[in-house]
Amino acid sequence: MNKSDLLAEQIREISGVNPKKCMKCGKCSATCPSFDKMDIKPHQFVSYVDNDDIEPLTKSKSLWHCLSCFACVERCPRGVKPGKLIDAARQIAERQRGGDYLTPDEIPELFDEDTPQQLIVSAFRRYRK
Amino acid sequence: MQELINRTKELLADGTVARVLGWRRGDLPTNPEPAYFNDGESLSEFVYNGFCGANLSKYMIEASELDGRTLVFLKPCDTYSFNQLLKENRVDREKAYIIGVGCKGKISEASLNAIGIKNVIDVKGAELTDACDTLTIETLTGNTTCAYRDAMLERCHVCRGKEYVVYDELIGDSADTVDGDRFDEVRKIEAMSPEERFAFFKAELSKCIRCNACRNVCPACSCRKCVFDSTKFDSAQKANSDSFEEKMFHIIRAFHVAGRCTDCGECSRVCPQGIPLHLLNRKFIKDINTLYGDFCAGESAEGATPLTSFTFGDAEPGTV
Amino acid sequence: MPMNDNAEFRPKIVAFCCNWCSYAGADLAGSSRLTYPADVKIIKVPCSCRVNPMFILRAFEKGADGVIMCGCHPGDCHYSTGNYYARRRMTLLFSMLDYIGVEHGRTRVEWVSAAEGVKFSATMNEFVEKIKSLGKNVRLGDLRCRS
Amino acid sequence: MQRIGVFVCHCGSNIAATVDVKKVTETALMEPGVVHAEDYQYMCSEAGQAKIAAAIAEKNLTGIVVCSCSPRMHETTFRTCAERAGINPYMVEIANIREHCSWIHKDVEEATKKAVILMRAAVAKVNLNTPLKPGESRVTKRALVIGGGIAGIQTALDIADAGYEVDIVEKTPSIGGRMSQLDKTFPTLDCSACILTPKMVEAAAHDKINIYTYSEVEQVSGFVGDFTVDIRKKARSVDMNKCTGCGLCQEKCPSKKTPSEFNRGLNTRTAIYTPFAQAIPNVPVIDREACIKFKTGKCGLCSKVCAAGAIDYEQKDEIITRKYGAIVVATGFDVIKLDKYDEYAYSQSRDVITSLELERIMNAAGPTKGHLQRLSDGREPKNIVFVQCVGSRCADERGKSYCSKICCMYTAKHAMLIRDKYPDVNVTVFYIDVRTPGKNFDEFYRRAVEEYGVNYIKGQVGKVCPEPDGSLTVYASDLLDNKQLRMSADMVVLAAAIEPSASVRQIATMLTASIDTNNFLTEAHPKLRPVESPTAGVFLSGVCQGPKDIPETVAQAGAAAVKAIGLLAKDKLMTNPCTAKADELMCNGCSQCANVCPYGAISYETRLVMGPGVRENRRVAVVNNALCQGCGACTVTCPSGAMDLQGFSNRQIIAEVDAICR
Repeated sequence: MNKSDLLAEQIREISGVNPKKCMKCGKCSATCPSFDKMDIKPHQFVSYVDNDDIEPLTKSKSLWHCLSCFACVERCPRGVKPGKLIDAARQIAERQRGGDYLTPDEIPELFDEDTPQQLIVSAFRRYRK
Repeated sequence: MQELINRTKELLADGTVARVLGWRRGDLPTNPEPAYFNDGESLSEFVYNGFCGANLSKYMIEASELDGRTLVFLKPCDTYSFNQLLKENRVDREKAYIIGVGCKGKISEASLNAIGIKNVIDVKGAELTDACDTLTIETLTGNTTCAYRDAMLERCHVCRGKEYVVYDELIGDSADTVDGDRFDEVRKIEAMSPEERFAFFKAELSKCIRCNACRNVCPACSCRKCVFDSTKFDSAQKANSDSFEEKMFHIIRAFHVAGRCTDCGECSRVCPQGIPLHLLNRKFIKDINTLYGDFCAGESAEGATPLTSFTFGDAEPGTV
Repeated sequence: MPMNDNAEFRPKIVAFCCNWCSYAGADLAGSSRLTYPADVKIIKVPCSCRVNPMFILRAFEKGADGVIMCGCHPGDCHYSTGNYYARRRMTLLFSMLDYIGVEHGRTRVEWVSAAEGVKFSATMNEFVEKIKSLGKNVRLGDLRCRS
Repeated sequence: MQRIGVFVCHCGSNIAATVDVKKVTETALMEPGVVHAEDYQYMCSEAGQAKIAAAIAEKNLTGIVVCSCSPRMHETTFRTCAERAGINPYMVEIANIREHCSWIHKDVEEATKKAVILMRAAVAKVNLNTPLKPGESRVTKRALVIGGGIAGIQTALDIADAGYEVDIVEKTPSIGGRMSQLDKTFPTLDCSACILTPKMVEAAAHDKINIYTYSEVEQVSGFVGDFTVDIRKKARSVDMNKCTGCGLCQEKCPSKKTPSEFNRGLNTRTAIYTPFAQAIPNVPVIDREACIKFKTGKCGLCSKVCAAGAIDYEQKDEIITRKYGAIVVATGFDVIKLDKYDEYAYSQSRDVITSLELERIMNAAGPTKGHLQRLSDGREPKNIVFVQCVGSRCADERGKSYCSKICCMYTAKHAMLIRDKYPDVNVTVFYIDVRTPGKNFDEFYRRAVEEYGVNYIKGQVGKVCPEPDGSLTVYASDLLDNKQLRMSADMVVLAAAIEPSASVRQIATMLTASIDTNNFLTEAHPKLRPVESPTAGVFLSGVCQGPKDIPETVAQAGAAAVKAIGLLAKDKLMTNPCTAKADELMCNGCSQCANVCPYGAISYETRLVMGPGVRENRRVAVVNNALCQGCGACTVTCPSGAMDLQGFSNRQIIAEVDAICR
């Protein structure tokens, strides 16, 4: 297994998503509020993972524009949940940068003015119990 | 007892009944045995006392084939067995003249042994003439006494009641004997760990000698040919040749009478090895009551039994 | 005989399948190539209500480590009501086996329709795992117990 | 002692690749009773069957074991083969070493071991087999069709034309079904009513067809050739014989507020009503829930205006009990409820509609008299968006996993009709895939795109938002352009998934016909017996078996009719010989077995029983072979084992158990 395959496997494992189930309907991208800012669109995330093509994902701007609003997760008719894939890719990108789990005190200094509030709120929602 | 004999003589004399099914004195004073009496004279051997635990209803299967009516004495609990047999078309109501006899709890020598009174020669105080308080027992080692209640069969401590579900006439009073819950013992076993349960039944069932006394006495176990004697299942009795069969025998026997067993307790009473066989039957009764609603075999001579009926929402196997 | 630790324990498992739903479900599992261990051997019966408790005990007597019965889903019995009777019988029988201390997991009932090849295979995989974890069936044999 | 032959099939490589067939063959020869064993490439082939026949003749075989595919596949083949070669067909047993062995195991050694055990079990069983002879039962020459849509009508017409009596039971007040609600049909665009109405009239006029509308099947008993069915004819409150169908009662009825079922609730109807103008029978019914007379006791206007005196408030439900030889299920479909798809705003805006509602809007007899308009304000829409696959192809519990099959084509039809009649209306179709397998189907779809300028966009709609100005904003993907679209529309049409009618579950239970996880009735074989239910004598017509368009439904309706006719044409049926049988020497006559028999096949007789040491009159159980279906419930209820099942006897099953556990 080469590095890219390994990363793809990791993403599948972290997200619990099987990209093979996707029927390429595009419903995820239809209502994504950050669609315009994304270089790789939510529906494309699925095929990138399916093709084990992970590097572009971890370098993608999309990771940092996804609000984790989970509209795509809720509405996906096939249970593929692109939002979870993005989430997983974000985690991998963080790990690659040497990032680790943050303590609560470290968080405030990481915020800048451009961070959308929704992102913060959704992060809390995502990591709630 | 004299009242029973007098009435019996009347019924024999006026031709109402052709014979009488009752108890007569056995080899020992503690084991009266079921017997037919064909005339007033033979009634001299008739007994009815505290040791007459035997349930006579099963003999009515045979008596139903005979000419004329048979007078049979049934205790309250025995009437349930008779009713169940009636439901299964095994006895003929028209051929039976049922005298419901009073019962003040039945005692046994095994119960005496259990409280330490052994080598019994004779017992006084079981004649049912008084309130049945005290027994005076003559033993090889001298006389002793005990409370009547302490010599009672387990089944009488959890007696279902004084009601007769079928009879032609009643003679004698019954006493309240209940001082326990009949499912307590089952609950106790259920509360054990699987290992303890296994050890318990292993110890008990290991005693079985396959004498078939339980089967022969059981009013529900009245097949013309038992499956364990039949070639139809390749399970014909091979005494002790394959010991698994003993366990299989007791589970299957309990299963075959499930929903039909009236909990008369005869199986445990007659077991020469003292195996508490009623615990198997009662487990089924308890499960049936819990899962499918209270059901009392023999209470009615009509209707389906729990195993020949169902509801759409029954519990799933393995969930209980 | 003590178990050889190196040799993998291969249980003997008898599966009673009704002709109309579960046997067909097993066929579907086969034609869909959904594997399950070869330890499972299927006996075809017309309906789950044909399964006599005698058969189940007989299997244990002859050395089976687990017995599973599969039938049509309640309400879908080909004979309309057969599985309802089977359900009561097996509920009581299994409860009794549990009562005398035989491990609960050695017996199982599962309703499998003709369309549920996936369920059939998954059930058998699960059941075999369960039996493997319980090990060889000694209790039912041991009750015979010449002490 | 039996003389058994064991025949091991390679099934090409299907079996032989995983099972060492030679080893199975060799081992077979060591089994008790086996005098012959051989293997062959394809046992079911003519050459394979010839080998079996030859071995029977040469070795004087009395029983046969074929180790091959599932008995559901070729048991009949091998039984017929054995019968031709002169031994009883029930002396044949199959060891299923394909579906239950070679196909699911990979290791050759393991699979071979299992195959040997399965072979042993089959040999052990055959050792105890006895020749069985099928009984005979009568066939009632009358068919019942449940459902009066196009499927039911076509099946009834075909059966009736063959000369057999047919009854149609329809739960609504008129036959016609879903097709009567449609405006035009694809791919020819002819008017649905124009082609359906003549069929309805033909069915009503046919002297062999009897129609029970406003009726439901209440109870079914019996079996193939001899079903007994109770039909509940609900009280119509109108005398069918007196009513002239003048319609005056409906004009005068003051209760006008009930949503019209026929128009999908888009408008209302009166309490006394016929669902639509061409209804058959053209006799109204009184909806007692809505009728003022039934609710308050006052009114009675319809009775006053009815010159024929047909109104009968006292009418009661009637139960009709009839015998049938065959039953055809044609219960059709409904559109799924959309409450779980609120992102499409179906519950929030009247301008978001289903395709079936659009069908009524487009229809000249519909709530808008055929004029395309918004239901909210009556304006003609300028931009219409069609959303495909709403609830179809859905992996979660919100929708259905299957493709509803008809939506792509009817959407193309709708788009085309709208563009044709209203050329300035923009029509956009959001699709995931356009599926057009069918004669002239793709050509039809291409015409919509190329000639009618319908805008097809690949991508699903994510949500629909009703705006304060009454318009609808549609958020969607354009996957080919990799764009997110935000589009304003006046009307959104949802291609909602179709599902079997809710009543089918109950009917399937009554018929003991099996249904799948989606409530579609299961066919006896998905490829080779697609119009028969596994339950003998029950046939499937139309969407109750799976999604279909009209031509397919009509074709299947005809096929179901042919199967029913094939059954009705027989005078007698051979019955399954694997029936229960009581050993009268052992029977207690305890009556328990009759309690569990679903067919009432067990009765009790007092008769002279003779056996070793026995000669007496006893009450014993007697099984009626024509009624017994061989489930075996009685055999387990019988404590003594007097009741046994032929072909699956206690000893046979125990022999199998022993062989497997050996």
